Amino acid sequence: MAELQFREAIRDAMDEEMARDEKVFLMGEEVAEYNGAYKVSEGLLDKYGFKRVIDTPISELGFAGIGVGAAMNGLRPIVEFMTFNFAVLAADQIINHASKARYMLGGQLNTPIVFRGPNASAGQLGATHSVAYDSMYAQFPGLSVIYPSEPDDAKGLLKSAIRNDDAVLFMESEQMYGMKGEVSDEEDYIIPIGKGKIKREGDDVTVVATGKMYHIAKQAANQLAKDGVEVEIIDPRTIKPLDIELIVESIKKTNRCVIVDESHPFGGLASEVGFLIQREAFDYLDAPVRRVTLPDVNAPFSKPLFDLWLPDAKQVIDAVNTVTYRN
Amino acid sequence: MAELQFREAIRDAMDEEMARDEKVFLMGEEVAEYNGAYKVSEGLLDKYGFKRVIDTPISELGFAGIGVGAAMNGLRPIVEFMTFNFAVLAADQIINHASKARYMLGGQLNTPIVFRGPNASAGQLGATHSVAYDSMYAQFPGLSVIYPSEPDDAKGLLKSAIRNDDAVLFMESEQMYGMKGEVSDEEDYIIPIGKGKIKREGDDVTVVATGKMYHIAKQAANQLAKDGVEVEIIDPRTIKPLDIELIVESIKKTNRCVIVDESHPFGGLASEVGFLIQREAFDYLDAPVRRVTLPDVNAPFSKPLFDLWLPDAKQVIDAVNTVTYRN
Amino acid sequence: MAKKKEKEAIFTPIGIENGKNGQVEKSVDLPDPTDKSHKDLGLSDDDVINMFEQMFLQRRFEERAMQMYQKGKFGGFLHLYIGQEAVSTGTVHALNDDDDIITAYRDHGWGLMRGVSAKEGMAELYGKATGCSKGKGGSMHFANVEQHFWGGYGIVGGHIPIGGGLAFANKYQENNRVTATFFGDGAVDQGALHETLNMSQLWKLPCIYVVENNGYSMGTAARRHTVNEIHERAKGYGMKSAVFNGMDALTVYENMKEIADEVRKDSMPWFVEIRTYRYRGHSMSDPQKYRTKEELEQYQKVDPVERMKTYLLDNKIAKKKDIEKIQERIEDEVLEAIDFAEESDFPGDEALYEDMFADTPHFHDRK
Amino acid sequence: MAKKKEKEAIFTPIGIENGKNGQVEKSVDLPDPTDKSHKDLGLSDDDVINMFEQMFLQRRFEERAMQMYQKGKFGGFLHLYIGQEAVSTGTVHALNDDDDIITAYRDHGWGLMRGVSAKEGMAELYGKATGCSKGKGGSMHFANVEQHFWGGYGIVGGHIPIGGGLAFANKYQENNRVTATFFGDGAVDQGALHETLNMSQLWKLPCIYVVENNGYSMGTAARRHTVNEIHERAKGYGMKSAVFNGMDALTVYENMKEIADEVRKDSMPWFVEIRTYRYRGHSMSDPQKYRTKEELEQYQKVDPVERMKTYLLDNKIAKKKDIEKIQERIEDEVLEAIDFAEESDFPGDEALYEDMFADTPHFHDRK
Ligand SMILES: Cc1ncc(C[n+]2csc(CCOP(=O)(O)OP(=O)(O)O)c2C)c(N)n1
Ligand SMILES: Cc1ncc(C[n+]2csc(CCOP(=O)(O)OP(=O)(O)O)c2C)c(N)n1
Ligand SMILES: [Mg+2]
Ligand SMILES: [Mg+2]
Repeated sequence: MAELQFREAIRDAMDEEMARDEKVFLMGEEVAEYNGAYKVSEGLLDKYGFKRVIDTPISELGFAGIGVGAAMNGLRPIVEFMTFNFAVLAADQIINHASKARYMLGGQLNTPIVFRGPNASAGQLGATHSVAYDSMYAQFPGLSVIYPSEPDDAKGLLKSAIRNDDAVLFMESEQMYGMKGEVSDEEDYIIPIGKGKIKREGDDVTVVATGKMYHIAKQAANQLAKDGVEVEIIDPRTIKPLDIELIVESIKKTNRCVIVDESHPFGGLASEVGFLIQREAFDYLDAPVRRVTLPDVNAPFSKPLFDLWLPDAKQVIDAVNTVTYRN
Repeated sequence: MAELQFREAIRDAMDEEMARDEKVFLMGEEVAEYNGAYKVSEGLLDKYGFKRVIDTPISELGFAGIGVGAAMNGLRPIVEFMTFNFAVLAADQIINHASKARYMLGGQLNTPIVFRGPNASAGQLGATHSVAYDSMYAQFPGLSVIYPSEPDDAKGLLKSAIRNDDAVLFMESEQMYGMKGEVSDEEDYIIPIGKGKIKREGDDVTVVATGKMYHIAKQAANQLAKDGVEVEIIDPRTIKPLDIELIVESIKKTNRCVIVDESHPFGGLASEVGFLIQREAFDYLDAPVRRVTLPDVNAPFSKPLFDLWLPDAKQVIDAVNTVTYRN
Repeated sequence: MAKKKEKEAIFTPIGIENGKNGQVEKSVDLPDPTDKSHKDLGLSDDDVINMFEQMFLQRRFEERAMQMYQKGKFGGFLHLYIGQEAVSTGTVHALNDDDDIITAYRDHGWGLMRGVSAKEGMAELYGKATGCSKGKGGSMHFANVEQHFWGGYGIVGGHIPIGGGLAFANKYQENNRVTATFFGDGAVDQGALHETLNMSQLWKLPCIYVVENNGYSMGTAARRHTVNEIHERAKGYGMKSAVFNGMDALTVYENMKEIADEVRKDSMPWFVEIRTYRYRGHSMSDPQKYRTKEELEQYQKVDPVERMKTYLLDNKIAKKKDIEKIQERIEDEVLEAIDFAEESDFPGDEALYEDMFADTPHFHDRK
Repeated sequence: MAKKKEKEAIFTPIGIENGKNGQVEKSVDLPDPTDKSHKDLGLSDDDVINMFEQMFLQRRFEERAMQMYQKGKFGGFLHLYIGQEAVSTGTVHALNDDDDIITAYRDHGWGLMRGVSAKEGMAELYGKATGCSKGKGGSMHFANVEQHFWGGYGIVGGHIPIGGGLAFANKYQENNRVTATFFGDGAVDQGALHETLNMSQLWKLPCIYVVENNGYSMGTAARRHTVNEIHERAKGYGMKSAVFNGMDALTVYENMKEIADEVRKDSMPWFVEIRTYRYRGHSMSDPQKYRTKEELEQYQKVDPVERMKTYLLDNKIAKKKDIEKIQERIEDEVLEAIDFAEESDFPGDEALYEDMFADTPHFHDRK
């Protein structure tokens, strides 16, 4: 095991796949000469040259579409968005083209493309730079959506994503890029897309969380353990395909569930998981499933408001206390 | 009461509001000289002239943004998208601007704008013309999302939408434009945004459905009545704000619920409503909440596949039978 | 008639009062066709006979499709290419067989020119499993990827960057293939075009962006939705450009060949406006009040199919009898295609879930 | 250093090796400044003194803001306008007070020119309730709508159509106001620009679209992200255009005044490129490896604040002592602004839910 920063794990995944397959290339704003707005692609230009590491203009719709066309025509593009907030401009290419072209042409072509970049908030960047888009894209058939919480998951899953023959959205977090974690040094380390992971075992309550929220859940679990409440944390890792079986299995043991989700409340991962649990594990539930999400309010700039806006461990503890009737 | 087509009810709402307020205008592709791709705006150019009924180029992002700017600067635009599938190109203006500008400028301006047009599928138009976008926009704070099922609702709610001082998405259905219904002829008929309606009373099971799905639910209810199962149909009418109280009230009576939703399954209205019900009415539920949605597959063109793809009354009956343990 | 207060602000240029004074204001001005003969252009007699056959096939295929549509044989949209056949025909002859083509939803002609048989095309319209896209796409999504026709797309402008991406991949793979991306005058107004043109010029992508300016974007005349002459958009990017007559297959051939050759040499993109005209409504439900019958007739006088027929006869490349034989054969081909489509099976229920994924399929909450 | 196989396909023009041979390749060529005096331009002595004050205020405000940021007094992004002050200053003097201005996230200078006090501005950076946007927006979202400054926006290109919409509403309301929409060279590549230019020209919107070309879009030199001379984009639309020096407030004033006057008369839009330079990094975290120190120094030699100071002295409009007094006063104003920001309260928790709606507020699942 090597201890790597999140950004290094992502970089290593890209590096290994680029080394392995000439058809893999990286494009996006500032990915080449600037070495990445968040230094994720640092060194890749030096190593792979100008043909395979490409700075784009600020034309999200256009370069996403060029990516889709390149994927159709034999390449394996990694398209970096500086953040997924800007990818809204490219939504037509993701929703109407990358995820639909194959089907509507009766399977005549493939779209092996990865769209990646930071998702959700990154600390006081205001309303237009802070939204979590994982659940939104999960609504649409054909797309895989990955939002890992730890460097090890990031590496193994990104390598899978790059090898996947369909469109995959791979979401990261600006605030986690510097976070370190043990990463498998297995050669060609691959984690299959669609498998969640039990990241902490516990008997009292299941907490589902991925991405940045996993760390909030972990904080809460550590606190709760002091109180004798043992939390089982399930990190689905991929929003879609969603490993609901793993979650339901856990609930059959704990009979209680809290989902922590960095989306706004309406229709996010939390509501989907909650819906499925009540349907699949109704008789096992000792309390209604609860969720901790952002409020239904845009991201404010001001520090205290922003802190108030973000889900925190206290809210998770509260929710756990509610489902365990300790409130 | 007058019997009106859906399109006439929508037109009347626009007509009355344009007559009432000089600042209201309509813009969109083919809305003026062509009288509307689906004849919704027929006659409005004749009546209000070229200044207030404006044909746009195919520039969804651009004209949506011009609408937002005009709304900020004192007007009340109605922006018609030929369908909401094309509005994906304008998503940046809806998600990042119309719903956020006010908040991020500390309330210094208003954005009284209505984005309207057909939503979801319209019969064999293939993958890129068939998606329901109501739940997607409901994810984002600041937006109201209306998707009415009957001409009367359409008229009263669209008038409210046009008078609303914030951004509202008003979704219609190509397949329902010709559908007739009684419309109140009350002068200045207004339905407040955010109030659902019990459209059929029943004691045995609550079915939640809006838009085109309401009619599927109604068919199912009629069939089920023959079997002695009395369905209560709740039409939330507005996806957001969502009248969850009305739904929960009903479930306290029926103890069972099925949601019919024209979205794909992940994170749609159905999962949100289902999540909230299990949380708010856990002890009243005699069976897990079930949903009927599109499958997680793109819209196929071929007629039999398309029919298979669409939610139908049979699926609703099945779901009702499941929650009433009649299966 | 719309009221028109003289002093009121007006935004979009007014169109419907056109031609009311007996004069026809043409929606597109056709540049002169080439005066070169097919021999001058390096085409054989067989080539031009072939061109005639192909144009006639496109024409009859669509005329029959229209009839079948009107009989209720199939549903969905049906956008007819009738009037524009010289563009597809001239282009496909000008390009190499492995050059890449992508277009919008008005795609039947392109499919037929690039290996979609009349049978597979008609079956696609019918939504049958034997269709070129297995009935999954219908009229708007003809494709034959094997023969480098990447399909028709329904989001106006959406396939323009994808065309750029095809060219990107060709340059990346150094395979010397040229991409031609076709779209309507209406698509010119989409931001996707601007972004793609800038990147194509900056990155030297071997791509030709071609506007089939048929005068209208649905019911909106070109001058009512877009400013300036369309081909002049290229100036902003310092891009090479051309404008030429699209009612004559030889003209299209001549120009597209020169351009494609140049692109193949220097890998610099072009922006091309081909002026043409669609004879039918935008789709089947269009009352066509936005143009006069007189205008339509003017363009029908320069019909590309008739023109080629006349060319063949005048130049004694084919006799009247030969032409009739060709026409009969094609008529039969189209009728057989209808039979084929009628008799083919619809896709089975299991097909709903097929073709979504090339990799491991996954469907959320599939019950 | 990146490896560079000679024969390999290359897409984006290469930048980092610039200036390595001692030569400075400038990212923007500055056209000559005006040779007219302020009097020739109809400006009084007070006007130009005022201009100096305002430019100096913008400069000092940001220099101090930078210090406070580095001390960790506040977070978020901080994009400094330093070097570009002549653009805001010349423009605001050229426009009427009720003409509308909208810009991107590099917006401090614009706010200060349009009624955001140093106090309100600094408090906004600190996220305090007394900020011009109540602390909700921060650095990127300064605004003073009452004084027709519609704010700074963070999605590159996103506010361009909104600027068009402001102009649309002005034309609709026949109020004779002109809108000026500012954005960076990076935003030129966004499709939103193209769509807005087409509609603006077609609809005759009274709007000036102004590119503040400061040579870089983040770390990417203009020639590496956009083709051709930027102002030439106008040609594609047959739109009026201009390009001029943005390091001299009088030049900006002269040109913007002429243009605004013309727009007010004929309601036809303009596309304008103002060439300028940003002295600081894109935002606070930028190591600026994409340009040479020599290049930066060349532009600092034509610093707009220094230039105006020299102009005042050379033309004896102000004495050295007067200038010093102004500078001291402004220095104090900025320091007071910092005190004000420090001492102001943060918004209370209830503010989280305020300002979302003008109409009935609604929050899904508010617990
Ligand atoms: C993004 C988008 N907006 C609107 C539409 C609806 N629509 C389909 S075709 C069309 C007109 C396009 O005209 P043009 O580009 O000139 O092509 P033509 O039909 O003349 O071949 C419109 C408005 C669409 N399909 N996609
Ligand atoms: C749509 C979008 N894409 C990317 C970004 C990230 N970003 C912010 S500023 C910027 C560079 C813009 O440069 P330019 O337009 O020249 O303005 P300048 O910073 O020079 O004032 C980038 C890439 C963004 N905010 N929005
Ligand atoms: Mg057209
Ligand atoms: Mg710049």
